[in-house]
Amino acid sequence: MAEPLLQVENLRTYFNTPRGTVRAVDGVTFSIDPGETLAIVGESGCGKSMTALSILQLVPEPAGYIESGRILFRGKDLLDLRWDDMKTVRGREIAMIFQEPMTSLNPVFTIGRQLVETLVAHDGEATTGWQRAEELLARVKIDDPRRVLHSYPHELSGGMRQRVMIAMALMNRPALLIADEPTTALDVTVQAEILSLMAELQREFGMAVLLISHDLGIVAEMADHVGVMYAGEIVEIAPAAQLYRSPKHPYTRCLFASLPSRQQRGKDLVTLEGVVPDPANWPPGCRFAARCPDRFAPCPSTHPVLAPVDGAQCARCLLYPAAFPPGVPVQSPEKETVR
Amino acid sequence: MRASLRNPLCTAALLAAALLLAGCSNNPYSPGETEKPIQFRYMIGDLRTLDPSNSYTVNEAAVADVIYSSFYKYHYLKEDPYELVLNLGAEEPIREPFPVTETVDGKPVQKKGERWTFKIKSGLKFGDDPCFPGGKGREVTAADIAFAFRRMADPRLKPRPCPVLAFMQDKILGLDAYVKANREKKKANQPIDLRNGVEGLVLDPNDPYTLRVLLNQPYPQLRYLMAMHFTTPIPHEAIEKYNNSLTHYAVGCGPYVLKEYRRKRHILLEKNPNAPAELYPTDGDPGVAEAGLLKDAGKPLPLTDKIIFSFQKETITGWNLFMQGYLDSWTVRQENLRQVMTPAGEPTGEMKAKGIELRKAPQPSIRYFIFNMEDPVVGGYTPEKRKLRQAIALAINSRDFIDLHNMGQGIAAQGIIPPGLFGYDETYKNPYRQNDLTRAKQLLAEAGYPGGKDPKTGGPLTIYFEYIELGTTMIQFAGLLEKQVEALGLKLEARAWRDVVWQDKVDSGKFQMVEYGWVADYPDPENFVFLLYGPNERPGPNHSNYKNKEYDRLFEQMRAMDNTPERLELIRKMRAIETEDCPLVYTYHDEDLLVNHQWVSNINPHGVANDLLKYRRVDGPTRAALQREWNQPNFWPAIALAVFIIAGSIPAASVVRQRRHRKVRKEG
Amino acid sequence: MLRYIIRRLLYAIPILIGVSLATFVLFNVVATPEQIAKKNLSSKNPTPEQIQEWLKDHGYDKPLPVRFKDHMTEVMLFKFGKSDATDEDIWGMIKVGVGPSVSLMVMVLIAGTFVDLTVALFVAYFRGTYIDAWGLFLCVLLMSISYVVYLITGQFMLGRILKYYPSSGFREGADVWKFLLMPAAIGVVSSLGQYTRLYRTFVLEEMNQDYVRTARAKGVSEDRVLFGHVLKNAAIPILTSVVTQIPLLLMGSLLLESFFNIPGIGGMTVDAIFSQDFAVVRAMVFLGSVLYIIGYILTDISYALVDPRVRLG
Amino acid sequence: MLTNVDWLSTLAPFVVLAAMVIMLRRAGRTPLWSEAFRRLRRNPLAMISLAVISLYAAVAVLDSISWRTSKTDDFRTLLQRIAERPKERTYSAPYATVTTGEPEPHPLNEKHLLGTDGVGNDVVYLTLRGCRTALILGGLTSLIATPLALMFGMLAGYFGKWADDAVLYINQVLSSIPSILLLVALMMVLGKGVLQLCIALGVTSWVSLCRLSRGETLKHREREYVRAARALGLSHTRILIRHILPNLLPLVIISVTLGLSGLVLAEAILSYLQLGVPPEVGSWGNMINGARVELAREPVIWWGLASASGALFVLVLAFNVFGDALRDAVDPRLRTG
Repeated sequence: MAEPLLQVENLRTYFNTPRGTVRAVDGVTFSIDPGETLAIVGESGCGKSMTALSILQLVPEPAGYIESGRILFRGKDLLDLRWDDMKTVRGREIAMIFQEPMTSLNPVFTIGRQLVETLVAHDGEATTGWQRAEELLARVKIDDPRRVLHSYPHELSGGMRQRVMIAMALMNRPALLIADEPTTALDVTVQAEILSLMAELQREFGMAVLLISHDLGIVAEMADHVGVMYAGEIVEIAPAAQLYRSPKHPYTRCLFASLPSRQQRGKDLVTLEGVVPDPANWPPGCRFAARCPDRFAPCPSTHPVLAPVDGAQCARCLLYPAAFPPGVPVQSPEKETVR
Repeated sequence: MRASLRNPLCTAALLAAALLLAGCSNNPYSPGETEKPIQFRYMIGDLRTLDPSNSYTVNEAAVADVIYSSFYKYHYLKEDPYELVLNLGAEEPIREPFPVTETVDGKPVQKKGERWTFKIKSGLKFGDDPCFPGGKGREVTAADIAFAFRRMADPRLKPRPCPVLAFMQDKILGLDAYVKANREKKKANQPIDLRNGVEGLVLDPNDPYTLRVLLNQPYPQLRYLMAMHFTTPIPHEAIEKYNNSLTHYAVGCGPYVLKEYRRKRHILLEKNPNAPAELYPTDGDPGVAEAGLLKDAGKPLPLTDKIIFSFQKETITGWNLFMQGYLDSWTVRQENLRQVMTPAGEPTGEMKAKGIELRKAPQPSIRYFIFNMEDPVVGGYTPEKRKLRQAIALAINSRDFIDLHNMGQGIAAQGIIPPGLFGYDETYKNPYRQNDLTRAKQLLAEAGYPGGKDPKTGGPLTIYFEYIELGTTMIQFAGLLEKQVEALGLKLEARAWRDVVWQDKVDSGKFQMVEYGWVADYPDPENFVFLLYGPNERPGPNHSNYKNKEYDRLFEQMRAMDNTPERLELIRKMRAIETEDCPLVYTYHDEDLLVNHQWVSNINPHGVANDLLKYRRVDGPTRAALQREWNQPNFWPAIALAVFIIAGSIPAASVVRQRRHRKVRKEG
Repeated sequence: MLRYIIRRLLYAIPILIGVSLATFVLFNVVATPEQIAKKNLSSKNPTPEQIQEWLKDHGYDKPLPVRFKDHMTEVMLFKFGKSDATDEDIWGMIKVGVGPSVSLMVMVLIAGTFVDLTVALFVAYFRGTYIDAWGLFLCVLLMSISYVVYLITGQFMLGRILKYYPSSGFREGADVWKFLLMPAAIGVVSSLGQYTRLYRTFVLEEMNQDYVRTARAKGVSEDRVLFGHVLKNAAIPILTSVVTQIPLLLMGSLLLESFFNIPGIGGMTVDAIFSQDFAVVRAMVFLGSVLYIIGYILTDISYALVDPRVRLG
Repeated sequence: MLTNVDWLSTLAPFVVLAAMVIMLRRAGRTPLWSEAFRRLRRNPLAMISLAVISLYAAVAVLDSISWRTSKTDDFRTLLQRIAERPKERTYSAPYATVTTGEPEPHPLNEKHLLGTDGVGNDVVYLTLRGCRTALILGGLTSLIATPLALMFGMLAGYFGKWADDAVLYINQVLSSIPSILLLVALMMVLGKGVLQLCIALGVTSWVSLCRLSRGETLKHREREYVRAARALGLSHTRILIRHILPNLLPLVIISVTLGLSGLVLAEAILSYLQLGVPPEVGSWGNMINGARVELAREPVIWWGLASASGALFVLVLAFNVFGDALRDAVDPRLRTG
């Protein structure tokens, strides 16, 4: 495999709050190969959006800060860059689109101006910027791009605005596109169009995509690899097909179980009891222990490590001996529970 | 901030700051103006009117009397006694008895009248004005003076009627009828003809420079009226062109012309090219030469080209301007007195340093307390009531009022006639103005209030004093009166009113005791003793409604007499009567304190005359030099501010650099 | 746009009627006209018929309903009649006074807004640091000082100690700014605290919006974000607060002009108050209301100019 | 003895104090306010400013308790008996032994901490007497304006149609008259005096509060719990008092607290226009106004201005800081600081 485009190693992003330090992203590691799509899934509040923002160092100041970890992009650690130099990366090599198209565009500037600005910010020419903007708008299937260029954000629908965001992201042909729940705010019909558009563009521009979502359906279609995050950590990461076929981590299994599908027709959906622990003080052991149906003795006290359990599939669960941190005696659950 | 962005902003700011500091000088006049021979005067309030027929206040006269010259003027350097000299007049008027027949309610009556013949110089010209054909001022004739007399009877005068009309209305033949006729015409709003119509004003068809005035009774005061601006020649063309409104516009034959009058801004007077040939006097009271007042003797007047009156509504800012040299002179107010004069009456060091000169200007005026003679408690003519008033008078010490209220400026008053006027007697000591507490207490006991106690109520007798609420000075004044009266055991309650309400109370007699003042209209004792003349009762000037048959009889006898020993005897008799009745308690004669800069010369504050500015000379170059020297801008606060901003921005800049170069990941 | 303005002006008519009604009621319960007459005749002892004449001249002698009708018709047509104290035509006085007042007001408005905005941006740029905290506290301090104290100490400092510019008076012509600079400086400093804090809040609100994050994600520099995106959006509430200042300033200059002897409308009104000149005060209350109403209309129009989302129906 | 006590001015502050204590305790039980109080207690600035305000209030109460020794004597308040110094002749510098500004300086009866003013009153004493006027201005005006504004606001918001139009019209008319001129006109009509000043300030300040309460009432009228209450057959007035008013209270309390500083500052402006309180009532406005003349004198008389504007500044600062802290404590969303 070619050298990975982006390698995130043990990334920690913390927040100073009156209630203490919130460890929103607590040791996340993953990597994306060029042209590949990695999706990160998890309930809201598990830190997936914060991970995305940390890559571009857009952590909301002054409360948030990156504690430690490395973000290697084409081998260069972005965290070593000074704030000014990082500017050259943002929007040129790594682009990002957000969840709320309604508020993500500046209401008082025309669409054209905001598109051109992306180019000009990286020493592009304004005149070429307008042409490129028009091409891209056409490319994202917006009819009459010239009119849209001169109109204001409030004159467009949610779907069209998301297309503009995508066009804006592609102005500088980025190597990596981070999409933070791009379709959540849109209704279903528009979602499909946007997703297929993204897939098309990804192939055309040979762009890697980091998709942040909580919708397992979307992830299934789009992603090559999938990572599941819970309580600030990646609890399972694997090629998409393999994950859907045999989820290893109990949390992933519960997620799939709570999906309405033909098999469970008529039965009520499985719900997880309990609630996500307080990010200000994560429990010591496995953070899912309190709610995990397969909980057993060491879970509340031992903090599992993300370890390979089945080929490229890794999981952070003590059910699998590899997940025990070094120096801790390996135990196994008394009874075998196989789903 | 990005370097490129910061540069234009910073350079713009620095440029602006440099421009502001360079162009700064606090000279309110345009550059170079203070070098020229121009007088820089000031006005406290907006002038109500400059119209010669009804302008009345001292401020208005100071401007009007240098625009309008009259038949007579007061000799500039003679004040002891005041002397009239000819101005427009060619020779002294001829005054001869003249039998006159006057129709009094239908019947012709023979009267022992009088005829005055006035002859004015020929060749006098009005100042140039568009109202004259071709814009050039035409020659002044006696008809213009007659016109002025008739204009005084014009009911349409704004904003007030002519104040001296009442003095002449019943004396000049036919004037009374003319006044009544004009009023009817105004009601029926028919046109009023001011160019003829009064029997007593006789013009000679073949001698345009002579005017004869017929009177139905001897009236020596007419001489003084011919020195006031009411009788200055008024061109009828100006009245017709500016529809009878000379309030803020002027056409006269005096030394100056009114060039510009901007309401609430400034008044600009300029030398009148057609001015009559007037010369600076060559003699005066003894000691005048030593005072340096004869340096310009014999020179043609006026001695300065322009006079600018700027409006200084706030005395504070005005005083600052004077101290910075931007005003030539200033009438000292109570709050600046300490800065001007040492206790011994000498100018303070600061004044000497700037070469500022101090001048006292006695004013023919009188301040006094009034008892309401119709008040049940303090009024009445019974011996007890008289003793009560005399006791209070004895308790009031004028010296205290002069020191505290007027800061030592003024002469303690013994009688109603101020110094400098006929009938004033320095040696006279008013028996009830010698501040003798024991005698006062004794008189109070005789008045039926032993120890100040009111037998009816058992408590101290309360007397109410009403005054105008004008800030701390008036409260201080009332407080001092309270302390003096209560020394007798009486109780004085001082109450403050808005000036509108206070004036109403005084005019309608709803008061026991108030303080009042009177300034001379003309230098004749009649203008003061008439304050106690019965028929002048409220709302006339006799506010205490004092009525004494004998006093009135003596007054009617003396009012039209010349200044002869017999008149002096009558005045003494009247004084004896009113001193016993004691309706008024005289406190002091006001004295203004003037300060002038060293570059102004020929300063002689005259008691009565108001045309003083034409005698003043100004040394422009020294003034401009001193102004520059005294007004060096003080730059250290600006520099300190700049340093503070720069010092403040350094840490800020470092924060910016640190922020831009920070590594997101915490070190280590 | 024009149709909108006309409609708003028509809405203003009933309000103006209400205002003139209020001024009529207010000013005819005050001291009896006789006292006003006596005060303004100012001769030593006005005779009764002189007072009667003055009353007729100023229209105080007519019965109340007639005076009410005259008042309403006159005021609506801006015919304010004559001042009680100086018999001057009030409209003439206003025309003379407008020049200095407007120039002072414009100076204070522009300088004030520029200074307030710069300080607000400066403090907003350093949000979270000590500059922000101290800046805020300084604003609260400046807000707590009384306007009169600003005037007194300001005039004392500028007049007696600094002596940079004339500390009072006024003169047309090229160097009119020399007379207006000092009062304008005091006007700016006295409103500094209040408006800086207000503008800082507007800017901070915009800072937390999503589009700022998008702009940063696009790689736009921090300055462009602040001065481009944020400032343009914050301009909307800032502009409206500036526009609402206009009538306030014209009236606010009341004290400024009378302190510095600037013969403007404000100074004229203060003189009228001192001399209980009801005709002038009544006229100024009405004129002030007209300016306020125009101010409100300007505010709405300024919305449309700055914010593309707002359409003036 | 009973008739010798000026009951009105003596009891008034205690009645107000008692009312406030009751209100605070009842409010303390509601979750919103208890949370707000807890946050306030933790904010040092708020506590300091509260202490300063209560210090001023204490001085004001001292100045209210007044009685007279005998029938003919006039009422003298407790503060007068404690702080009143013998009157001097005229100005005297702080801690000086002789008067200033007189041709022959006269010796003083005693040393004055901050000197004396033009009429010889001790400046410290005058400043203390200013507290009562300032607090009355703030308190009484709010007492007049708030109920008025609330009533009109709720009526307009709740009943709508003609009530709304009428209140809006009055609101629009009053708010389109410049506040300074409205104040001046009212003072010219009412004459001088603390009560008149309060009424005038009240009329000018109720407009904004009325608009605020109308808006809130409109918002709450649409809420389900109001419709539910109507369905249960509760009368309009009960709904307004029991349900809508408590929801308005937080906003009202905040806007009143923030408004206090504006009221106190307005007095100084009115005193300059000679429409403030009469001279015998101790007021900072009059002292500051007098200071204009004093600064122009030589030697400069600064202590009158310094003490009056200092006292005014500290009180207004305390009101501002406490107002902000209260607003942040009650509803962080409203934070503008």
